[in-house]
Amino acid sequence: MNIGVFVCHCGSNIAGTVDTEAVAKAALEYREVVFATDAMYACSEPGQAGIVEAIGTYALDGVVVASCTPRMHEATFRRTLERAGLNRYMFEMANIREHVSWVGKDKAANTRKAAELVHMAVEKLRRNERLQAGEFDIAKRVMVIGGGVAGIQAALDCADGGLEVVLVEREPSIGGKMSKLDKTFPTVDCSSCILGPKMVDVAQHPNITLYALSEVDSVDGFVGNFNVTVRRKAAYVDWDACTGCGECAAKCPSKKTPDRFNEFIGLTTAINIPFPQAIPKKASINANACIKLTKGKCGACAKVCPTGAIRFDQKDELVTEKVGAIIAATGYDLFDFTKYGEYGGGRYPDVITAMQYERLLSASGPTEGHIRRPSDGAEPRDIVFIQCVGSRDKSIGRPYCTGFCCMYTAKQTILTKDHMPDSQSYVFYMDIRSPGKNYDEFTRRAMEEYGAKYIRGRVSAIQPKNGRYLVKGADTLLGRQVEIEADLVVLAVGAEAARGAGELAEKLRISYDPYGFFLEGHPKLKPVETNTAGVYLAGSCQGPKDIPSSVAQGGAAAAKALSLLSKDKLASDPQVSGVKLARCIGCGKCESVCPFGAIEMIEFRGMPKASIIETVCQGCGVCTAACPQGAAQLRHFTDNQILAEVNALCL
Amino acid sequence: MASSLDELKTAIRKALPGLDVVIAWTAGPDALSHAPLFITEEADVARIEWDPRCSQNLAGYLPGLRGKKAGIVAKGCDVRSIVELLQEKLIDREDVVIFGLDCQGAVDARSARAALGSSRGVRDVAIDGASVCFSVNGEPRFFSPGEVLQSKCFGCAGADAGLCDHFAGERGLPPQFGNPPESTLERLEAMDMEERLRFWETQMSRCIRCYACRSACPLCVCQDHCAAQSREPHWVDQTDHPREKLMFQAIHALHTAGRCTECGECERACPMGLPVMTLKRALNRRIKDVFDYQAGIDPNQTPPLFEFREVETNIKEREW
Amino acid sequence: MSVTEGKELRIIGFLCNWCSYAGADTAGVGRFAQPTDLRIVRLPCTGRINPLFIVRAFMNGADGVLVSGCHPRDCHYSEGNFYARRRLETLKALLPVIGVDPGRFEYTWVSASEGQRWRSVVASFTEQVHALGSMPRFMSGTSLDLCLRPAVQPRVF
Amino acid sequence: MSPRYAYYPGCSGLGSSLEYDTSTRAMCESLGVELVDIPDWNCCGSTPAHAVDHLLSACLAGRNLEIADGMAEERKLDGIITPCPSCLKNLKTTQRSLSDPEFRRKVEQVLGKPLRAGLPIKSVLQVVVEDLGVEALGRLVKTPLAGMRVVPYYGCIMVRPPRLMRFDDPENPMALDNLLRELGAEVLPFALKTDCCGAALGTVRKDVVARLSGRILDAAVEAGADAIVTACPLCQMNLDMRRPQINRANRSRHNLPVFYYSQLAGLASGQGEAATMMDKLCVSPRLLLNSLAQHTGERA
Repeated sequence: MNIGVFVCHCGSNIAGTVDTEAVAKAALEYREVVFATDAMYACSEPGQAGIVEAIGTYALDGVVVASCTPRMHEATFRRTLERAGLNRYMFEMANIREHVSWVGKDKAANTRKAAELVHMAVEKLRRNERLQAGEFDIAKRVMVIGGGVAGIQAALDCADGGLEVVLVEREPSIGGKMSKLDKTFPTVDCSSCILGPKMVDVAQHPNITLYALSEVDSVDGFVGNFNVTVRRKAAYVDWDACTGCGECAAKCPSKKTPDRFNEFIGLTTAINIPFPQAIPKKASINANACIKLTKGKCGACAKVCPTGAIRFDQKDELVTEKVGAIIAATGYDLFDFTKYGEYGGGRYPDVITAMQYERLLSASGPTEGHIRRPSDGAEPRDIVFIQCVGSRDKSIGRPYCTGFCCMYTAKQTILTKDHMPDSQSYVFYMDIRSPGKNYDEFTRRAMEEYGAKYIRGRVSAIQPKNGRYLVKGADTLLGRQVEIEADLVVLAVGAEAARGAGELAEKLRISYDPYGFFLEGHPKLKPVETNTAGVYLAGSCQGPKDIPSSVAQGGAAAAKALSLLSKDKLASDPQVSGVKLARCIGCGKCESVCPFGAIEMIEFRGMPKASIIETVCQGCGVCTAACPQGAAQLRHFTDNQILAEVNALCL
Repeated sequence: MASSLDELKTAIRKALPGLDVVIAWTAGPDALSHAPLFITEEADVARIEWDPRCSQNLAGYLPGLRGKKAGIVAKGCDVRSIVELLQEKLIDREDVVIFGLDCQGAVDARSARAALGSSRGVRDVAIDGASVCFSVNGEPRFFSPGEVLQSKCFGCAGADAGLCDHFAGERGLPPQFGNPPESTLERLEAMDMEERLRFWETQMSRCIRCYACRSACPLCVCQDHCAAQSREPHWVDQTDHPREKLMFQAIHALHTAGRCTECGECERACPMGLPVMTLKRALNRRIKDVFDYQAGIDPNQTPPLFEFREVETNIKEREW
Repeated sequence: MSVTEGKELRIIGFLCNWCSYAGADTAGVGRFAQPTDLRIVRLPCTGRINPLFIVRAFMNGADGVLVSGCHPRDCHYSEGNFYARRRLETLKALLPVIGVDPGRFEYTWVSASEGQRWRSVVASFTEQVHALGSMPRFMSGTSLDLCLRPAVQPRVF
Repeated sequence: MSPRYAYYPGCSGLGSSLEYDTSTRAMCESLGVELVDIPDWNCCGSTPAHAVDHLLSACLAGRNLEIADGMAEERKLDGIITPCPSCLKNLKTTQRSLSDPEFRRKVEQVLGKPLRAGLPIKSVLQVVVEDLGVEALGRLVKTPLAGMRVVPYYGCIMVRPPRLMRFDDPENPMALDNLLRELGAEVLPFALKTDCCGAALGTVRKDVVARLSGRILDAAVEAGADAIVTACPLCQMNLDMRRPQINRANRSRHNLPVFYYSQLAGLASGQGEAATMMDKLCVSPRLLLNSLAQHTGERA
């Protein structure tokens, strides 16, 4: 084997603390290395051209690049090798930047370490095999989990692109948080007017199957061939028969059911259609509130339903869908502000969340757009808005900035003034975060044109006083305490991961951060991908986002799914396990530990043997470590390759 | 034990027509340990021996007989190996007929030879409560159990007769001999780290790499495909160095971790008398502590390294 | 260029690609200075680690071995680290019996975002190994050479 | 075995809040908590010491800790307790700052003795609520405070700073609420339960105390309370003794009595007004106590 070694300077990133020339010189001493050099930027066009040229000149059949982490540029250099006619797997990287030059201060020690890492890479490369990717068939269908604005956008884009889409929504209607908003910033246009048509498009699109009131139960399979089992929860209504006429809700005697859609500040009936624009426009029964389902008597809805759609005996139903890609768009939930004792911990009726306030502002809300205090129904005059409730606060485990609260608070102060010209809004803020198109102008308008009084500081306590609330806080710009008497306090509660996000991530086998938001493949370069091939992210499930960003990410995820499924077959990663039948004694230990069920026991010449289903194998190597004979070997990470690295280091 | 032997023979005679082979013990070339006997016809049954010299664990022959109907005579400890083989589906329960026996203890031929000075003239061995009696040229010679029995006989839990298809002799607990003699593991634990390394260096320098330990092990089912003698993967170097020999012992220990029943075959078979069961014993102790698991008890269990719990109650992970 | 030049010891890290290797990268990107002794072997998953790699490393004269993977439940392959945890816990019983101080081997979990934690793991582990000094090496030469050394009296236990 | 604690009464316990100290001792006795007075104790330094010099403050508090530690083993003490939140805060702060070895060395140098400072330090209230449980107090009740509408006032430092005090919810503590309810009183929600009364500023900035304490009194009246119940000698003094000052400054006419919780505990368990030293209060509780007696009589 002829091996070439390229030691990258990465400008001064590596060369600053590693003697790259000395590393290249040392590499020439390693077995089968016929060429070694240092290069300014190995990944640059001239850098890659140098590698291609050396492969030709020195008849190299393997290349080691010592530069940054393989997680950055392994794919880049593999393509370089392919351009020069080599197999992409005849390549190894030594990470001498993130693991050496950036973390070690002693140049001599760094240089030694870099040279040894190159030695390890050379020894591994000497045992690399020319692996070839296989091909497998794929299902040209996409599942979108979550029907908020991000999921809707992703579903529509995929469906317009010709893919069959299965859209799964947990609530009885799609629309997500956006459907609860009155207006949107910074244009102050009506939220349901711009979302509504998209929701209708979902309902009418021939390529979209919508499962509302449904959740993902389990996920098997792999990119191109996922089998997702969806639990369609009982609505107690046959949705095929239901016309959405609303007769049932009009007759339902259980009229004091807390209204989930209205954030529990209004009441609804046990059977209901959550809001007028709901998609699907179908009634469903809240089993905890329904008199028939809890006490066995009533059935008023069944009597009035013109199509006889009520089914009190309906059960959850499991359906399995085969899809090639999955887009997770499960959104976010709102922070539970009752953790803040200083804001009353939920004891004061007129201290409400911004989303509740949004429902008060909305013409379709419980007050039909009139701002009324929940306690006594009076119109408030002085309203205090408190920002960063559950954001940027380490003490309650929410150190991150939700990012959109500054904007919606500004919007709400403007709407407040529009609704009640005599009102006065006060906003306690930490910093105003308004880095978007027309965003900062918008917050300035709230202050300058709409007279919202912005006070930079935190609130220390809210105390009831004479039927109003005394809001005590600090004005850190003036350096003094302030006290404001308010009729209503609106808390800009931050976003947190949707309930059940962690469980869903585990089903999808994707990672999530400590707060439950799904982890993207790379924070900059793979913002909608995940580390599980074929699973993409859209919207706030990946981190709090405003509407434009969610829509953009929904579209981006759709583009990723479309490009993945534009092919008829997918190439399988050849870095999977393989069983040497001659060595296998058929003990089945590998089969018992495989996390993916990728190993089946077959009979070969009358003997039991293990066999890898290559399209199912994900390449973890658990089987290789379990096989006592070493018959199962994870390609590209074989026992001998790893032993070679160990031996290179310390023999 | 004489009556057990008769019972056993009767049972085997009765079962033999339905079986391809029955494995038992018979007098072999060594007067201190009996040899395996493969019975295919009734005439062989008369040659069966049953006394404390039946030390060898015959379970190791079973995987090789897979596909045949095999009977096996087994002491309580041997049954544990059979359970382990069943657990790993290396033998089929319906093809195996187990003839259990009421063992009183088994002789460790090496120590017995050392105690007696020679194995010549030994005619019979019997265990009588607290002492072991060898009849040598007609003269009885008495030894304490610690001098001449296998270490596993101390604290023996006896045969789980429930697993046996036939059982000859008295059911119930075997004799208890009190504390076992000090083990190599205990001796090692009194040493510092470097002394331990040097201990193995010395021991392993005597290893002749015959792999008898492996061949005797009832759970070393890889046999011809042993990782120790392969270049793909190349775990062990063929140089004659104690390091490589100890590496093999580590491989053996880790491959049998959670599976080894401490039957002692590896040490019994070692021609150099090396304490090769020590590593396995150390691993078993840990597996008992951490996973509350003992090999060879329940045929329906999974060995601990082939399953996991999301929350491992006994594992204390290091906090950095 | 021997690693023992200066004051370095031989420490090998076996890291999973998805969490800990990425965590080590994060530490690098954050320029979190670390001792230079550690050499990292990149693996797809801690479940790929045969405990024998670690035994092999010590037999070959490593002074310390550090394994790090995804936190339990965060495994990229969902279960690999659970198997690894059991295998490595078992290994802990073997090492001291063959003369490897328990302090020379540790396993831990570091996620891709825990650059700081990685730095402190490397620093503490390196310090721990340095406190134990270099690992006693096997004698050079073959078994025969050893047997002929007068100091060694083979004993039968 | 009954709990046994080193008892640190604090200076006010011998003077301005004698009724707090006396009733606390009586309450502990009836609950079976044995108090061992720290012999030759000295002032914890109060607010002035730590405002001027941390070392001085630590030495003053540290000496008391040292004495208590010295007898801990022999007397089998479970910890150190004090009724006064301010003393408590000083003792606990000192205990914590002694974990810095350099600072500890300085303190030991001044005191001329090595310090252990290992005994747990708690307020009497915390021991009653957390260790014994308010039900234990409830079992002693003979004449419940039925019909008495009270607001509990904790003051600012009984539960704060939370990481130092480690007692109850720092924003909405409920210890006193639950305790008083157990005594039979009607406990009203009180939003200002942890607000500041003005504390030691009463001597130098009477206006501040008048404003802050005035606010607490206003809120208590608005809530409909018959009395304020406190667990802090300084709070009690500001709200009670300085009442004429407050009323004068705010042009208010508040006449709510301000009790210590231990006084009410004594009263409910039948110790009588004299034993609980009700006559020590500046704002007379006479009317309230009369109506309480009448109420109890009616029921009987």
